[in-house]
Amino acid sequence: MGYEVKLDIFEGPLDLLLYLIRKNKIDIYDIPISLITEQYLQYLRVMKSLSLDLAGEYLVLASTLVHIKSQMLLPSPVLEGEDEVDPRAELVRQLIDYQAFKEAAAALEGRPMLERDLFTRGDHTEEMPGSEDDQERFEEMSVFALIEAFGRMVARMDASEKLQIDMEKISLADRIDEIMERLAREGSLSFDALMERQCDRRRLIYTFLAILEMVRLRMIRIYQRKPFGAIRIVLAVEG
Amino acid sequence: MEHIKAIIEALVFASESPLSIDRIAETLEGIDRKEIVAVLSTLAEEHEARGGGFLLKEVAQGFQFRTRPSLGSWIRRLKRSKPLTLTPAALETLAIVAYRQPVVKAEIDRIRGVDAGGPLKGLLEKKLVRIQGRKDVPGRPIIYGTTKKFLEVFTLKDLSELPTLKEFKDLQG
Amino acid sequence: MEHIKAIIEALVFASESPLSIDRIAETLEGIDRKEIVAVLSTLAEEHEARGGGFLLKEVAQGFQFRTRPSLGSWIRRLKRSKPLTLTPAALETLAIVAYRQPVVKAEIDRIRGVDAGGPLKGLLEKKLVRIQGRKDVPGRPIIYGTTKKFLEVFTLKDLSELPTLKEFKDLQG
Repeated sequence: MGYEVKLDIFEGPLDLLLYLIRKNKIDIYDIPISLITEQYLQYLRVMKSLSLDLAGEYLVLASTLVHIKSQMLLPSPVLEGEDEVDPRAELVRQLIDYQAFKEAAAALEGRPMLERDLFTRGDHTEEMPGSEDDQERFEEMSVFALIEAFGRMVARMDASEKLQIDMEKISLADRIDEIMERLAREGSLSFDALMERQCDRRRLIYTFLAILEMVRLRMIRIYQRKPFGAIRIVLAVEG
Repeated sequence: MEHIKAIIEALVFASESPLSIDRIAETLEGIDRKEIVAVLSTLAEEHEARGGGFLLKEVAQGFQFRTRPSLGSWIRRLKRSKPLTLTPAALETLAIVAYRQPVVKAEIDRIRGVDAGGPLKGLLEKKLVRIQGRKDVPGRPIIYGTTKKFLEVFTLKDLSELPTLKEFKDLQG
Repeated sequence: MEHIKAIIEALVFASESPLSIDRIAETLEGIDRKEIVAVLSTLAEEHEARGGGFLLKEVAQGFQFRTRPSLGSWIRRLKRSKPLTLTPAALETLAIVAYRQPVVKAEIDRIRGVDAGGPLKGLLEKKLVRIQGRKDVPGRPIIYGTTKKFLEVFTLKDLSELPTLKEFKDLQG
């Protein structure tokens, strides 16, 4: 076989396998596993000898192929009333799936593409600025842009003050938001009522942490008229 | 009627992104949506027949003037720009997101047999793919989908215009 | 000749600023400037005669398609309903509020390294950010957080759907 094919022309182990199947003109539903495994492993050896970085996925598929090969050598005990399962079936399904998406990708690329085959009007200098009032609609916006912007800023910061951002902080913000909204609506809340509504334990903990955080930030005040009496929460904001 | 046609043409022309029938209707209060649709299709036909440098196309649930696809190389020469290119990995990842959306990264990795992190990030940066939310399963993985820009770039009216995925393809030959 | 006309029309249409005859000549090597001038004037006449929504006009620096002046009021109406976009500064500010809320302005300024007053005001007006209260420290600074509208615009069910920095970094691998 020709080794002129470079590793980087394959998009992954499945792509390499499809290439071998096409090259050998093999029926995908009846893959001669021994032959294909041998050729696949040979490719990996060549890649290794060329000191090409092999993605771990290539080795995973190699072991899958070897495993299928060994299964096919063993006479499988067929249970009564059950069809014999072809050890290759799962791999074949995966290959067919992947092949379908490869074709879909090629079809996409074949479409007239903006900024490649066609262009929109370039000159918008003529336009008058729109007024900024009562605009309600937004362009489609992606949260990726947000995390990207945030990530950029974090990257700019000194290592000593890297921001910690995790799910805890966010869950906390959610609960604070909820409590603030209820306070705005109802004026004051009883601590018990706030905690009672929380059926799940995680939420209960975050609600409690949120109250502590809000007290720390002086966003709310907490009153208790007598020992063991009802605890009331009110907004600390004036006006 | 002639006047309405000129107004609608000017509106589509002046808009920086594909202009929806809704926004045209909103701007021309009192004009029936059916009439707007009729005018737009007449305009599209007229521009096609004119044989000029640009055409009126329906894309991403709106209308937009775009240069004739066969003239792309001339405009690239003018702009001295490299054509928008997507690597095979990015295209495969994009195809999976387009057809399987909403989809999690693990599913894309599984179908392609390799980690899709790099291509996925590139697609997010190019705004062809967006984060749609999180899946309600343990670990709450992020789910991905395509954007309006995806429709614009590939000249699609909407997702239903994507050709059906081939179920079976003979690999021989 | 017909083909040259379509190409020149497409070039003027796609150009980011009024297109000069020199640039056209440069792009279409071997075509005589006189021919280019002739094509441009034919095109201008044709568009005038067509009575459509836009015209080909010669301006100081070159040629440019412009909407018919008499339709200006309609275009202004359209632009008023233009969907909002966020400037990079607004997006950065919004990212900090989203991820660090409840947060005070001094903290946003510190992270961005510049005064966030302008962007913050814009975000408040756009109802993406709201005042959540005041911090009870000297000066009683205002505490900011995101709104329900913020969740709607970014199609999030709640704040816990925001991607984390770790997930963002994992994509870069």
